Amino acid sequence: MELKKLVEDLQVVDNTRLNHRHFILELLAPEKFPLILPGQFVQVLVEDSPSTFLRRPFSIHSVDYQKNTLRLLIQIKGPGTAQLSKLKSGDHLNLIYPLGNSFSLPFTKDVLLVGGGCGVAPLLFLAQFLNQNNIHPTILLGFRTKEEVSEIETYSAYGKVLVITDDGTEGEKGLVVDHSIFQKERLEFKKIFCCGPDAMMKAVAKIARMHRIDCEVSLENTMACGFGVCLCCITPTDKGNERVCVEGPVFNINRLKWQ
Amino acid sequence: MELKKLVEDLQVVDNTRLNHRHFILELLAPEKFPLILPGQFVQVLVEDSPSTFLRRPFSIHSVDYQKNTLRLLIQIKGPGTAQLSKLKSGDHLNLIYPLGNSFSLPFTKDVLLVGGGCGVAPLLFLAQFLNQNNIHPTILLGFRTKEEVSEIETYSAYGKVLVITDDGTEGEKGLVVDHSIFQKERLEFKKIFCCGPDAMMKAVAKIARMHRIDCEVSLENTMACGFGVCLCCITPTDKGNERVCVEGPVFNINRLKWQ
Amino acid sequence: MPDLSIHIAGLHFKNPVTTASGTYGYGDEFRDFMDLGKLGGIFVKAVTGKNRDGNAYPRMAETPSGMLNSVGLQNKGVDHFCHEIYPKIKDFNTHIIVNVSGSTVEEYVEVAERINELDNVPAIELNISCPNVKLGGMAFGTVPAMATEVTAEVRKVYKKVLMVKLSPNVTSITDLAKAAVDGGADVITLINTLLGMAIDVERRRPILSTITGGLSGPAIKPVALRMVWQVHKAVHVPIIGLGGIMNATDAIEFLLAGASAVQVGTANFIDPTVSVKIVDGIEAYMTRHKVKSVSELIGALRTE
Amino acid sequence: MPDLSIHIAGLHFKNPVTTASGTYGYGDEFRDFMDLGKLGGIFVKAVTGKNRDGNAYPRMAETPSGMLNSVGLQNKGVDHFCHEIYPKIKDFNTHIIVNVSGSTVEEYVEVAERINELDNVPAIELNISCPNVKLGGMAFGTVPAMATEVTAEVRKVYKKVLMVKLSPNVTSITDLAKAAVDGGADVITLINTLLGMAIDVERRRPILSTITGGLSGPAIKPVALRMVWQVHKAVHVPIIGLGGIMNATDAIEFLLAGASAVQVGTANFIDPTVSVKIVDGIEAYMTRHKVKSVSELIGALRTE
Ligand SMILES: Cc1cc2nc3c(=O)[nH]c(=O)nc-3n(C[C@H](O)[C@H](O)[C@H](O)COP(=O)(O)OP(=O)(O)OC[C@H]3O[C@@H](n4cnc5c(N)ncnc54)[C@H](O)[C@@H]3O)c2cc1C
Ligand SMILES: Cc1cc2nc3c(=O)[nH]c(=O)nc-3n(C[C@H](O)[C@H](O)[C@H](O)COP(=O)(O)OP(=O)(O)OC[C@H]3O[C@@H](n4cnc5c(N)ncnc54)[C@H](O)[C@@H]3O)c2cc1C
Ligand SMILES: Cc1cc2nc3c(=O)[nH]c(=O)nc-3n(C[C@H](O)[C@H](O)[C@H](O)COP(=O)(O)O)c2cc1C
Ligand SMILES: Cc1cc2nc3c(=O)[nH]c(=O)nc-3n(C[C@H](O)[C@H](O)[C@H](O)COP(=O)(O)O)c2cc1C
Ligand code: FES
Ligand code: FES
Repeated sequence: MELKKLVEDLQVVDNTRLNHRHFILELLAPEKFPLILPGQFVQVLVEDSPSTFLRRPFSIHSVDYQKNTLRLLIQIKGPGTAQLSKLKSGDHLNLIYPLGNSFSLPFTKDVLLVGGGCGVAPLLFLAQFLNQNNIHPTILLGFRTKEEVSEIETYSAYGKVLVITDDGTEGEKGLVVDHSIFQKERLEFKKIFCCGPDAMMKAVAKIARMHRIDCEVSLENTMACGFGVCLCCITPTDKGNERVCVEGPVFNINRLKWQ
Repeated sequence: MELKKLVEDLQVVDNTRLNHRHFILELLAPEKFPLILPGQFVQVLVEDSPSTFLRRPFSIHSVDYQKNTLRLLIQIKGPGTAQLSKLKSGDHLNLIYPLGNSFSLPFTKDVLLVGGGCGVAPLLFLAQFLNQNNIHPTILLGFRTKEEVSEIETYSAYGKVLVITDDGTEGEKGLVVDHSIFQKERLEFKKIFCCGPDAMMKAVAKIARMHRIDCEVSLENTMACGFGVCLCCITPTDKGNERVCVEGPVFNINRLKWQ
Repeated sequence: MPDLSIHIAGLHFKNPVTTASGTYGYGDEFRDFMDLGKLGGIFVKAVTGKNRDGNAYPRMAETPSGMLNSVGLQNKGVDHFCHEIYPKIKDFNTHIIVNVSGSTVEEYVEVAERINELDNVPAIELNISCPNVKLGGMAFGTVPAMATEVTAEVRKVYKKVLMVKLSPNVTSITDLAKAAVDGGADVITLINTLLGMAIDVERRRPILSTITGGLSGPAIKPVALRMVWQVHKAVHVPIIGLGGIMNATDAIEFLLAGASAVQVGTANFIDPTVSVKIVDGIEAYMTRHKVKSVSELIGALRTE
Repeated sequence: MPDLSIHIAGLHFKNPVTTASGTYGYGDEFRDFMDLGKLGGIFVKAVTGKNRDGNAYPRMAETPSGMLNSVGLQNKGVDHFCHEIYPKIKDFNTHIIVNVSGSTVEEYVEVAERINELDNVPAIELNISCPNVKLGGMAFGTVPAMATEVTAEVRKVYKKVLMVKLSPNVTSITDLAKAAVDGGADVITLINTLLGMAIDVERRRPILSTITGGLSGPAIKPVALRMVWQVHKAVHVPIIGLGGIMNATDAIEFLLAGASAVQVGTANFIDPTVSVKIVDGIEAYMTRHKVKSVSELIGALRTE
């Protein structure tokens, strides 16, 4: 498998609604996948939507090299995601993929994955990847409420899953950083991978720094191209303004200008 | 029934494909129709089509006041009509209707209707209207080729139908003005109603003038609003620039500046 | 209930939503669709000194998220307006504002003087995007000195609220706005259409009979918002903002950028009831954001 | 087979399709998607005298049929370009043209002089939409005398094909084009982005960190076509046209309006292979319309 970006029409083989705001698209590629790494994303062309001019970026939720399918976990936010939620099996979707860098393979087995909202998307693929390398991470997932908690069994195959909801209707109650695993004096993890809203990632990064735990986060950003040519998606790093779509979306928090 | 214009969501109850370029939409109104006259048209909002910003005008092909449905006969030309061709029963379509003036009730029974291409659309409704007034017109319909000839039985219920095709694969061969009924020294008609491409209408108008037959044509035009406020759809008449969407689409040829 | 009413140059508007000249006829055509009394005001089609036939067909081309028009000020002249149209519309339960156009300073002055006599027209909007025939077609709205002159001459004869509508086809919109204010404008309207062109590649011809025409619709909204923002910072008279407003969100963007009221233009063609929906949408936004008076939104963009 | 090749200011292009500065990186990123050798040329990202970090995040806002950007000339400076980038791209099988930017006349001249030494760069494109820091931020591209001056100074040191790219944010694009030609421009590129703005009403903030930014995409195509047409009638140097080109039809519109070649910009983000499709589409159109050489299409709009 080579590292190559493609522009390709993939076929929708399944569209599963998880709850009123989330759905999973399963997409079949016409040719054998190139190598895809955990943390990478795709740029989706939303057709027949008058208000979506640019493509929409989504993390790769999981990859099945045997079936040649990949899955996207999508939260309905605006016109683009609303249009995608209506796709049916047999429809086609144009993707540019795989894009961006990836989470790195850690030098430890004490790994924690932290995801919130649709930021859980890349963590499933990462957990699978870690398993292949004999790492069984702890996976802490934050949701708004019970109704949105989903795929717990899927994640459980790859590690120990902890759940926290904003309203306490399932698992512990509060934001992910309120979870009891963070309340100890010494945390048992040597590496944290985190993806979610900015505020959540910053809070997790703060804990990681406090406990001197190595931590990688997957940033969101407004993207025009997604493959490095427009310079619209930059984030300030120790090397100046870097592109989230090429040098990221995954950054080690030490490289970011988060205080 | 009052004369009032509406902006309304109608429900698609049927979408019948006639051939590779033409289809008929049957639309059900939520409330009782206002009075609709033959020659009037609707302005359709094409949703989910990135390249159709403005509404699309279509003649009313027929009206069923009992069922509260109207039908549109549409030819696929560009993105708007292509999108409409995909509508399914149960979908909704937003219409502004009924718009424009109408064909006039003639003072004679010797009436000829001439239609070409998708210009046949308003003639069915007109034929029904004439029948209600005890007029059984001759209906001359021009098509490109046999495959596009359609609804002949439907029209036959209202008058004598003559067909001509460009390639002679059905009926006579040639353009509508080549039809044998026009080749006589004295024509038997006292009124002609005509709808079709500009060139066709001008050719029919020429014959009408030559034989001093009263003639009304339904003009096409590029429309932004369809209800008289933008002044984009004018045609020069004996009263200056008039709006095709309000003072038309039906004009007596004597009023037009066609040589 | 939030208060949507607003004062502009001393004139009270029940809400900040009005309709743009040339896109709303004389209001009459919309009475089947909506209650005109729900609007802050109606800007009627341009009125000139004499009858004008406008440009030849075709006058319209659809473009990405917009349209081009080259109607060319078709109207029956100020006499016809005063005698035939005004009596029919003067009692609408909303402000009727006349868009005044001309090709010479004298023509603007003549029309303004006549409209000044109409009791139920509380304001005029000078459309200075027209070419000045005496000065070889250069538009009044592109040269600051000309904008000042035509505004000042009209100001001498026009006693009520004087609005000046600017063309966006200029290097510095703030210079033009200042020039109009120098001439005595009470209010600045922004923006008229951008000059554009469309081509039919199959026929290798321009689509419009006039080759170029005016671009309107959502495509121009970013430019319009920018100009409202620039002028809001540069002059101290109220601004009426327009350009591509399709819904309440768009309208609120213009208020935040500094407009005291908005006009809805091309959107009326797509949904003739859209202006009322915009009024309702602004009210809903204000309720949701606990904004008591719409005046709190004007120029309230946070840029620190 | 129709002949798509064209000469522009003596330079031979295998076809009239090139890619726009700032939307194609240095070409490299597109090699996974397409064969760069299929293009007439590549206009690489702006190069300035020194390293520039560009503007703060957010730099992008989506708008109806377009987008705003405020990248702000982020690049590592001309030294880095000559030593690190040029060696990697100099053997691409297509013309590499460098977009030269600056904040002072001296900076433009310095960059042009350095690029002049690069054998495999046959032309530069002066991006005169940048603000002149010495003259208080007024852009070089909005004042004719300034456009002439910067072009003339660069002309003195730059020996190959000199293209000047104009900003559309002016009252008279023909005045600017004439000014650039007076300064010695061999080719005029039209258009850069329109100045626009976008607002987030929920947060009551501008979306861009810089408040205003450059509008590109199909929304601006009518304005771009109009300017190409106007300049084509006013000056006698070749024009490279761009602004909202998404497909071959759009590109042909620009050729008919008077452009000798086109640049594909924002469309590259949506379909990175679109430029090749445009080459093929122009060829198909020429075959269908029996046009032997693409030069027959240039300015071939029928307006009689
Ligand atoms: C690298 C990357 C990976 C992503 N992965 C996923 C994923 O796996 N699943 C998922 O559901 N979403 C993901 N997103 C976010 C997703 O791209 C947006 O939600 C989507 O583009 C919204 O499109 P829309 O047309 O529905 O809404 P829009 O109308 O475009 O946006 C709705 C709201 O969301 C905000 N928004 C839109 N795009 C972004 C963005 N990129 N960053 C921050 N705010 C934004 C807008 O400001 C607006 O307020 C990812 C984004 C990036 C950059
Ligand atoms: C009063 C009126 C009644 C009509 N009735 C019917 C009808 O009953 N059935 C039907 O199929 N069509 C009818 N038309 C034509 C129909 O409106 C157009 O075919 C349709 O708008 C094309 O939309 P589109 O998006 O598919 O194609 P577009 O991309 O908009 O156009 C495709 C091609 O058709 C041309 N075109 C588009 N609209 C018009 C127009 N209004 N006049 C002339 N040329 C045009 C364009 O220039 C272009 O070359 C009518 C038009 C008018 C004005
Ligand atoms: C068909 C049409 C006719 C217009 N006629 C006039 C006019 O007579 N006077 C005027 O000042 N503006 C006229 N305009 C410009 C509009 O009032 C408005 O400034 C412009 O369309 C931008 O707003 P919008 O994008 O909301 O339509 C016209 C616009 C259109 C589309
Ligand atoms: C993200 C982005 C960055 C750009 N950077 C530059 C630049 O560095 N130099 C320049 O001359 N133009 C730059 N432009 C302008 C484009 O080259 C082009 O003139 C403009 O986008 C209009 O064309 P389009 O609509 O096809 O994109 C940039 C445009 C975009 C969208
Ligand atoms: S989105 Fe274009 S460089 Fe990252
Ligand atoms: S289409 Fe607007 S007046 Fe006829």
